[in-house]
Amino acid sequence: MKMVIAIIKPFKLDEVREALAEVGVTGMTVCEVKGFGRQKGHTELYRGAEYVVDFVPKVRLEVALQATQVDQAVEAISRAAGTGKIGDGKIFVMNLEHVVRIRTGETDRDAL
Amino acid sequence: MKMVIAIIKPFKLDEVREALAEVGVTGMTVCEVKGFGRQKGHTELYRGAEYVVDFVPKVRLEVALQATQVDQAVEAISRAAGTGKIGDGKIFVMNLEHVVRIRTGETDRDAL
Amino acid sequence: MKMVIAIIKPFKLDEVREALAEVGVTGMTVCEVKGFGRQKGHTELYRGAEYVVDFVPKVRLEVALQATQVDQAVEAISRAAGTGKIGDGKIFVMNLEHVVRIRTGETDRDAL
Amino acid sequence: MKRLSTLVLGCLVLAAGPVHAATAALDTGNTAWMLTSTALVLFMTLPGLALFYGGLVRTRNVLSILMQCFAITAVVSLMWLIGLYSLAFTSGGAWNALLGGGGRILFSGMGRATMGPNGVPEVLFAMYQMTFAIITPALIIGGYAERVRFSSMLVFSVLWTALVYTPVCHWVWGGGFLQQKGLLDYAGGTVVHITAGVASLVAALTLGARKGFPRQSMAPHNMTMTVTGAGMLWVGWFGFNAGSALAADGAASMALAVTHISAATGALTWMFLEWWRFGKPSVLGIVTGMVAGLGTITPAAGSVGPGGALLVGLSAGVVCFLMTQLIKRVWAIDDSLDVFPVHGVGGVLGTLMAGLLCSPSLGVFSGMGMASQNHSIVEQLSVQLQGVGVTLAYTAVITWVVIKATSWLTGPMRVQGDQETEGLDLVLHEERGYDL
Amino acid sequence: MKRLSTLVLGCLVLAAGPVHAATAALDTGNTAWMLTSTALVLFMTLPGLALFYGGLVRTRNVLSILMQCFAITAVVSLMWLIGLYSLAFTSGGAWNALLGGGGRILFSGMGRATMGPNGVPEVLFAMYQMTFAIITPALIIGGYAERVRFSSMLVFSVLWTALVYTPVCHWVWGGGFLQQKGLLDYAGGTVVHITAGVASLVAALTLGARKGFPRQSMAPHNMTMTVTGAGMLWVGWFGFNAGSALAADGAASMALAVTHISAATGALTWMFLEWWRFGKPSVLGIVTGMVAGLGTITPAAGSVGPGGALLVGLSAGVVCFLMTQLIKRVWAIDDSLDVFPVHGVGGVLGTLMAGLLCSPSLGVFSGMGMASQNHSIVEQLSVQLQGVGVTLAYTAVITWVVIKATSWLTGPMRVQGDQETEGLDLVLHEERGYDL
Amino acid sequence: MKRLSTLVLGCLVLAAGPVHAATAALDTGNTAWMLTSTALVLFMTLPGLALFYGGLVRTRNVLSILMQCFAITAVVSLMWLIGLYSLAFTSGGAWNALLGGGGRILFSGMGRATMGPNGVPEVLFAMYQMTFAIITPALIIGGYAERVRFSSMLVFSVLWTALVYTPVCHWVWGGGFLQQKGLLDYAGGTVVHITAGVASLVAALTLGARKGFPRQSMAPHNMTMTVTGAGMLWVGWFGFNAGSALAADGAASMALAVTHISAATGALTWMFLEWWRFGKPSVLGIVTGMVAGLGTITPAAGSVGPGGALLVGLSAGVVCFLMTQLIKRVWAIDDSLDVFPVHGVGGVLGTLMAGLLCSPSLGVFSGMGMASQNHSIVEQLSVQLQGVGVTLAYTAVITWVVIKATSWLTGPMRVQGDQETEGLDLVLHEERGYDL
Ligand SMILES: Nc1ncnc2c1ncn2[C@@H]1O[C@H](COP(=O)(O)OP(=O)(O)O)[C@@H](O)[C@H]1O
Ligand SMILES: Nc1ncnc2c1ncn2[C@@H]1O[C@H](COP(=O)(O)OP(=O)(O)O)[C@@H](O)[C@H]1O
Ligand SMILES: Nc1ncnc2c1ncn2[C@@H]1O[C@H](COP(=O)(O)OP(=O)(O)O)[C@@H](O)[C@H]1O
Repeated sequence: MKMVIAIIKPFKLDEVREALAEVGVTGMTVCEVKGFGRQKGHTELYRGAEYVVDFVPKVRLEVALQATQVDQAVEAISRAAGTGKIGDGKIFVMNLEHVVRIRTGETDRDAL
Repeated sequence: MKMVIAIIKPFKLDEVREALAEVGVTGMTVCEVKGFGRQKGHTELYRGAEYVVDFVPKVRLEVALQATQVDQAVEAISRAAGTGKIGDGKIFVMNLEHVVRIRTGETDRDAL
Repeated sequence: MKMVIAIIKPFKLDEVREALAEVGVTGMTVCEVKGFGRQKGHTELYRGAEYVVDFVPKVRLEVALQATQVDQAVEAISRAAGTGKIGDGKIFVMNLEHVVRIRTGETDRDAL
Repeated sequence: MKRLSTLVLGCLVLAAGPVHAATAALDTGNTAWMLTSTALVLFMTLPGLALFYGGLVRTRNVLSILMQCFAITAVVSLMWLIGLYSLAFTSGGAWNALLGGGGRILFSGMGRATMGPNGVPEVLFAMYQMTFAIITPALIIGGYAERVRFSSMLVFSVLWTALVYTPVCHWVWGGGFLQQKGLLDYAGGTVVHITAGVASLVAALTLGARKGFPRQSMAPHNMTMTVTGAGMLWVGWFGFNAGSALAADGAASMALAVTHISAATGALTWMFLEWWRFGKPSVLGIVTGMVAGLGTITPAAGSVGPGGALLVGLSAGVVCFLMTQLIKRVWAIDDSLDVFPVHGVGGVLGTLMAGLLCSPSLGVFSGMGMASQNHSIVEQLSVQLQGVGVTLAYTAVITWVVIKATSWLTGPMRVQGDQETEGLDLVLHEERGYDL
Repeated sequence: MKRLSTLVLGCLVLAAGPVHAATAALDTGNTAWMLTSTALVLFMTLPGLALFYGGLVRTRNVLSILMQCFAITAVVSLMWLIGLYSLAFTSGGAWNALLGGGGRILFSGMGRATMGPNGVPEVLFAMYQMTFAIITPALIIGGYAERVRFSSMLVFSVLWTALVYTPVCHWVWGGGFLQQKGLLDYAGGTVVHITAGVASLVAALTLGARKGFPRQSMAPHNMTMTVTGAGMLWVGWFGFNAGSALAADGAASMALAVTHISAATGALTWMFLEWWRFGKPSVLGIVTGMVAGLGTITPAAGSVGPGGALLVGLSAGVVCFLMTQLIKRVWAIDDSLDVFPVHGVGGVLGTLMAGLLCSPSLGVFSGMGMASQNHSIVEQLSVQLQGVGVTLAYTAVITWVVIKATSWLTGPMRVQGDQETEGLDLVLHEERGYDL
Repeated sequence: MKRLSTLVLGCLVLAAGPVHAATAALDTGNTAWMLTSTALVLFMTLPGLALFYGGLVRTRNVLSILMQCFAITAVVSLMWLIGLYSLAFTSGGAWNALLGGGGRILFSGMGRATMGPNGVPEVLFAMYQMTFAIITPALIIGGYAERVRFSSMLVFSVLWTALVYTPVCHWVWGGGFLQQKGLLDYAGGTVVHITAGVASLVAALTLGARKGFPRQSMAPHNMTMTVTGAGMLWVGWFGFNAGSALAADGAASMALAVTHISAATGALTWMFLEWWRFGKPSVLGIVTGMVAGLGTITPAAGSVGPGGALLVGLSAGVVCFLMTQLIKRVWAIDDSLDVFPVHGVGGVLGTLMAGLLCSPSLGVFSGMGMASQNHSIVEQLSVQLQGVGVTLAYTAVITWVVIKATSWLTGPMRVQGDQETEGLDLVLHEERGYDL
């Protein structure tokens, strides 16, 4: 199994969720984060003074899935989250050794 | 070493913390997240209109521990976080290669 | 590639970011978390009653980088985040199998 | 019928009516209450309505609402000073049935000693009326919330206040034809609530629904803010309705009483309806019922008694509740913050009930009597119906024209799709509501 | 002693006292101030107290508090209209020492021209009193916060206002036996603060502590909200205490002055105590001291002078601070938002100090004089003691009975364990306070 | 020129002027308005200014701001009672040009029946003035926000109010030399805004900039809070300026009108400047312009007419906008919440414009006339210049002395570097603003 972590633009969340659902992934965990990267935040006005805000609000998705689903999922996220503009985000894939569904005690494949 | 990540119901946090303490794990990092899964959120009323909220507030625990502690920890979390109802959450186990305690510079086992 | 996760004191974020930039790491994702560990929170007053708050606000950094950068990065974080006092935080290193930059579709090394 | 005075070139002439005669001598008590009422009605808009509306939208648009309320307040104030007060409240000579004249342009001829009605300085009367002119376009915000361009909103509000609010205000309170007919509209059922409600509906229809409506939940981002604003509206409404007596007397006291009773009744009615219908009473429900009760009693606050106020509040709760569902769910119109079902419908309902419950022969539900020119309830009701009908029709047509004119002047009133998703706060104002 | 009037079937009869005579002629100045005061006291509850309390609970229960404040306001308003005003403020004939009569049911017989005390329309007097009847059950919320079922809360508030507030109000202000004895309670030390404080304590004891109390920290979820509410309470209290003069005169002005002084002194006292005792002064501490100062001066606001107000504020700060610790920490009673130690104890303290500091022979601490029937401070103090004792005992017993009756009518007043953990907002109202 | 009265040992003597004569008989209307105005000005500080400032700082310091506002309110209230009122508003005999006397220490000799100006009880006049003495040191908070130690802040405020505010107040309003010269300062351009603005600048310079300034963005943590406070300030300012008439009359009404017009004009001016200069209008901009408009009209509220108010608001918007940029960006002075560029500069501007626009011969921009002692605009302007100059110089010097004295008494006024980074809320008050 793999853990796919995606950092995306907040307003793309709904589209990404739907795209993932289409490739059969329905569970995920989402967290609001701040991103630092090439994309700089907006210029903030403060009573006539301007400041560059150096962080950008992003959303972090954590999706556990079977190894065989990874390519499709990465593809789906890429498609749905992409705007072609800087700051679209990144996808990270890590190895996932073990999964348990708390309610039933099912493990691994069955727990997803 | 392993990294155990658990997604649980928010109001179970205290019980899970105590259960983990009992099996010798005292450190952890906790984050508020939104969960998407089988469990649907509540029905929101808006001036007479109803909407299903499709995310559910969850808490994400991150616990670094020695490989030997994993089974006990997973067991403890499962027990404390379980209500038997849908949405109880999941436990993910990943491999952890290296740990440093910033204050002392201790590493790995000693750093936990 | 590796994923370095660091839990640090919130007001050290700026210094850590600068230290990482010096060793060539410019991208990262940051999340506000609550830490439980040896450090206890402050004592809260409530109309003359005192309570110990058992969580401490922390910041969680997630930095993807090449394996060769890890030592430098860990060193940089340790230096910048350390105060020598309890609660300085921890650094975790995990294996990262695959990275995609959504905007361009670049992968792995190029995506960082 | 409350404001009987048409001001002709600085000197006050009675258009009709027995209640308040213009007096030359200052009455410090009445003036004290009108100073306070002016503050209270401004308080309704800033921060009252701003918070009430601001809490209802999504986080990314909260500042756009607050900004709109502030900008409308500022711009309408200057317009009122420059000419609208004069057009609304002075005599228009031959055209007086339709519009006032230019005698008070830039408040000229009004000094500290110029008296208005009831021993209240005229400049204070003008300022008190200004606060009504402010809140009316501010109410409309609810119709196009979360998707309007700021510049268009500004142009729209300017045109609308000049072309809709001001004439209707003159017709009903400034000596125009509806006042001459004896329309009972104490504090603005037609002038404020029907005009705002209809304009909001027209705007919602013309601009179209928010992206994702009605499928996606667009829950209030901060109900505590909305409730705070609701509390301020309730309190401020005492200035709105009891202040409309233009005096600190028994009429003001009774207006305060019936206002409060209707608010309380509307709130409870909505709460119990929701409880019965959906199983749980919600905070949003109770405050919406309260606002419905307040809006509905507004035209009737000088006409009904405490018993009548119970009926007004009850009807407000039931009718506005049903209309909200009809418009949002059945017709799927995105009048985003429900301005039409609450204010528009409430205004119609209240104006009609004022014509009924003013009757002094309804036992415990008796009111304060018909406008003197009307002898029977049927006659009074027909006047009320005319007032409602004229206001509805005029507002609908002119609002539509104003929207077209605005789009022509400023480009599309609506932001682009991406901008809507990203949120007006960042896109239009480069600011975020919270950084907690 | 402030309100001397017992209203008999629409015509006003003086029960006792020299200060305010009922006059037939309208006084616009007094009426202006009473209109404003009514707005100010409503503002204390909505949004003042709602925010003050709302900020103190945990996020998941914030809306439940706001909802309770709104619902109590609405329901008590209707009850007051329907019958409670009449029972509190008209003459009960033979039973007048204990309860009023039915002459003002549904505000019957009160027109715009019906005068109350000091040239203020009676309907305004009735509305002003309504705001007191609203805030008293709203204060009790603090005792059972974060664990009460909404339906039970509603039934409890209805019964309690009818069976506790109304009679005590009649005894002290409506011509009842405590007023006849000459009890000095200017704006509600017994009627409002002791009754609310005791009821809260009884409710806290009967319902039991919140899950996790006292081990677990239940810190305020939004201190900025609490401070906002505190500021509104301070400002609104001018309507509460200075409004209780029922006139815009020297008595009102002095009441405003002593109210402010006591609030400031209470705030500083609590702040320095906390600083000295725990090393840091907290915002929660300073605002709690302020409320203690305000609650304690309430019964004395017509009796003490500026010097006396300093003493009242100082005692309020010290005594309420100690009592809070005693009850929460030593006795471990979960009167969740400290209604008893702040309001109950403050009410007792203030009522007794009113009896002492009213004395005109205390030099710089002199007050406004005893109630006319009492010739010595000892006599006055004994009357004050009786007032306190009777109110304490009656409230304790009847509140307990009301809680039992409520449980019998609605099922247990407390939500289930799970529901408490999940939070009242979602469980009872299907809403969340914030979605930022 | 508004407050003409010097109170000599309890009996009121006119120093000069025709507008308000002290009368023995109570005027309930004027008293009603002054009761309300006192509430409104307190409301400006609590919660108005507290929220306005609180929203502008970073999350970790929000409570420190609220705490400072509360503590200043409490401590200044007691000082005013104890001696400052007496020093400001009674006659100082031979020294009267510079300072008042001791006749009203502890409000002695003021009973319910002691009359002040215009049939308003003197104790109410004293309380009204107290609210001005409260808000002035509270305004200064903005200069040293986010880095001051609480104990030092307290000592500084005590000393500053005694040594700066009180004498200047006496000079201008209490019969001192500036009043004798005929300085026009209706509601506190010199007394409140210049003193606060200059003190803030001196404090900012002496304490040094916040860590990270000006490189790092220190964006407001909660703009909704700031906007809420801004709305309250606007409403409360009616009490500040229209209340300064000390009567409910035409002067009060006109003051309310010009205050509102200037606020609206200032808001729009700032908004359009920002829009033109930076491409987007911001909420922070519009509310800052509003405050600038309000601060600038303050000294002129009794002197200018509606046309003049337009000019005042316009100048306020332009000048304060430029000064904010000059000080923050060009000079890089961390007057953190821009007290000097907004209030200080606004105060200077308004005081000078009052001297110009009071002229009754400016056509549509005509005002209410010069102070009686001054016969020409040139004479009046020179008096205004003297008033401004003296206040600027005196405040700058004494504030510096007070800061040195405070540091000597309490240790450094500034917290340590770490503490600043961690935030004052936790470090000084052991509390957090939000736990959502
Ligand atoms: N090395 C990294 N480690 C972790 N997160 C990163 C890293 N680089 C970028 N990110 C995340 O991805 C987001 C987008 O990256 P950015 O460099 O701004 O643009 P792009 O995705 O177009 O390359 C960042 O805001 C940050 O949250
Ligand atoms: N594939 C997944 N990857 C990451 N998180 C998941 C995944 N599936 C579920 N979750 C998390 O677990 C939570 C509970 O899952 P859900 O399907 O609702 O119920 P259950 O735990 O009973 O199977 C979700 O709210 C989500 O946060
Ligand atoms: N086993 C663990 N797993 C995950 N996070 C941990 C673990 N132990 C500690 N942490 C995180 O590190 C932070 C600091 O740890 P703590 O024990 O307080 O002090 P120190 O870093 O000095 O050892 C904690 O607040 C928590 O967020």
